[in-house]
Amino acid sequence: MPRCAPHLTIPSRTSQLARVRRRVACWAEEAGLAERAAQALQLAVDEACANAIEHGYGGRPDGRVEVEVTFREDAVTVVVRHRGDPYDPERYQPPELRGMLEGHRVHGYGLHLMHRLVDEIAFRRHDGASEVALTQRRNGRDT
Amino acid sequence: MPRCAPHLTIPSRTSQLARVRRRVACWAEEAGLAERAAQALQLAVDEACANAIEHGYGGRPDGRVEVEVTFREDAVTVVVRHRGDPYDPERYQPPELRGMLEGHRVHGYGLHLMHRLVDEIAFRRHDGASEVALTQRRNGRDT
Amino acid sequence: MSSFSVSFRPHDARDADGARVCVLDLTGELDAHTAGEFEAALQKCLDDGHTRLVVSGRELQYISSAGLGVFMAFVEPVREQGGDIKIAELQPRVFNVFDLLGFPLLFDIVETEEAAVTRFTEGSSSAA
Amino acid sequence: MSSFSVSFRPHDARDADGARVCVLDLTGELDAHTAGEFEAALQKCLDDGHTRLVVSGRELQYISSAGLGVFMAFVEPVREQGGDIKIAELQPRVFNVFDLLGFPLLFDIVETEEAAVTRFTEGSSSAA
Ligand SMILES: Nc1ncnc2c1ncn2[C@@H]1O[C@H](COP(=O)(O)OP(=O)(O)O)[C@@H](O)[C@H]1O
Ligand SMILES: Nc1ncnc2c1ncn2[C@@H]1O[C@H](COP(=O)(O)OP(=O)(O)O)[C@@H](O)[C@H]1O
Repeated sequence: MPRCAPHLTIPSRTSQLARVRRRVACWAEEAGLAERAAQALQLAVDEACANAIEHGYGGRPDGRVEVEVTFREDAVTVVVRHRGDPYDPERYQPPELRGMLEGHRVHGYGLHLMHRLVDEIAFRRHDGASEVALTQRRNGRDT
Repeated sequence: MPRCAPHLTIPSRTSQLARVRRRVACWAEEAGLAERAAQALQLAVDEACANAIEHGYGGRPDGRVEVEVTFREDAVTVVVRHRGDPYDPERYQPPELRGMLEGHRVHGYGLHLMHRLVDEIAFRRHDGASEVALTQRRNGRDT
Repeated sequence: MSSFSVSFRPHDARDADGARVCVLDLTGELDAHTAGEFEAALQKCLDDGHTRLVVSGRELQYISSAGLGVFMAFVEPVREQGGDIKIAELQPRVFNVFDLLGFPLLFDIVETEEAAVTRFTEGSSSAA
Repeated sequence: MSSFSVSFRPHDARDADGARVCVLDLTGELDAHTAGEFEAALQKCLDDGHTRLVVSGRELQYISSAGLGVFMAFVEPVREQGGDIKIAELQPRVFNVFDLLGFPLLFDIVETEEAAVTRFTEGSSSAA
């Protein structure tokens, strides 16, 4: 069984996403997730980190994104945390509005994907940090 | 201090939403939430119930939606649970896709609103039930 | 049950094209249950050729996304016919919901019914 | 770092309008970091007038929403110029992501590169 550190802090750069994915793969193996569930968790964590980098830190590379795993008997949870902007209502528009305003519609899939990929997803703001917790059950759905 | 039962089960009809809102108002008062936080929680629960009725049960009136409160020292959580369809990928499209396909764009605000309205939101599938848990902290944000 | 009603009230004002401004007064709670009534009222306006619309929220106590969706569904067809939907007199609680979703970028949301009507008539040489 | 590359390969086939079909081979991991490269490649195709595009995912190991967004951003401009983006040879893991978001409704997603090319040429009297 592989061993990999349960905590990872990356600078807010998308070049770090591949590193995050490799770590999540290791955690998923450690948790004994089925292949499909493992891949889904990996993608969901990637999306959450990408959101933190692009929305939370607005693309600024000097932020930090924390990624942390918790193993439970029946499930594994990965928390992605950043201390950048929480939702910025001025900047963030629902896809339809952005569509009408910009004509182009290339955003908004990440969030939908995350919902589909994991058994549980929780969004939390706390003490200036924004967190997404992604939970995959060991005997969960096989989407 | 008002007392109102911590659990409410409604048939899957939108005519029940007003009843849910009144109950949530009562819970919020019991929890001592500030007015703005109380109103936000009320709206978020309304949206979650409307989603359960319209997406979960696809408008069929013979389903049941359970609404349940938990009080904690620092926060109040309302769980909305249904046993209808979980996400139906065939039926549910991200707004952009639906926009392209239908030309009209009148959906997709509920979810965005919920995220903005509460301090924590969690989506969970479990034993055939789909749950949304909406948490407002007593000393949370005042959006 | 949520109580909601919408009533239609032609205004004296006309815009530059001579089209009459009409006011829709919303009363009560606009949610997924009652949104259909609002939708029907807007559809009737369109069918009757009324496209210079002011929606007054003076008596509107509550709105959820289903109500916002109705505004979104009608603003394009109304604008395509040279009209607009102006929104006026929202209570702070209701305005907050519009604001959270960025509607002020897409809609003229003004404090008073009068100001909304003026948006239609200002710069107009014909009536009002 | 994610490794990703995209390469451009003109095909022999032409469609009914005589326009050449071009294949883009994706290799590696397409994520928020590498999506810009894919975007640039598609932009170059457009700039060079290539709009009958087959994207081959035979060597694509991974895709996230940033990659899907690129497809969405280009499909309209490409179609406006009479072309299309066909998607072929996706690995099951990658296809699953397209499928989760309903892309099969919007895009021609086919098993083989050949089938994708045929979509362009079939019914054509000119070349191929
Ligand atoms: N400041 C933020 N911090 C973290 N996540 C955010 C922030 N702002 C927006 N988001 C997330 O990003 C989502 C939109 O991103 P997404 O759906 O991935 O589409 P895209 O990133 O392509 O615009 C929001 O719904 C929200 O979940
Ligand atoms: N089967 C379901 N059960 C519960 N919620 C669902 C279901 N299907 C979709 N949803 C929720 O409904 C959301 C879309 O609804 P929403 O954003 O309120 O827009 P609208 O209801 O206007 O289409 C989804 O993102 C999801 O959160």
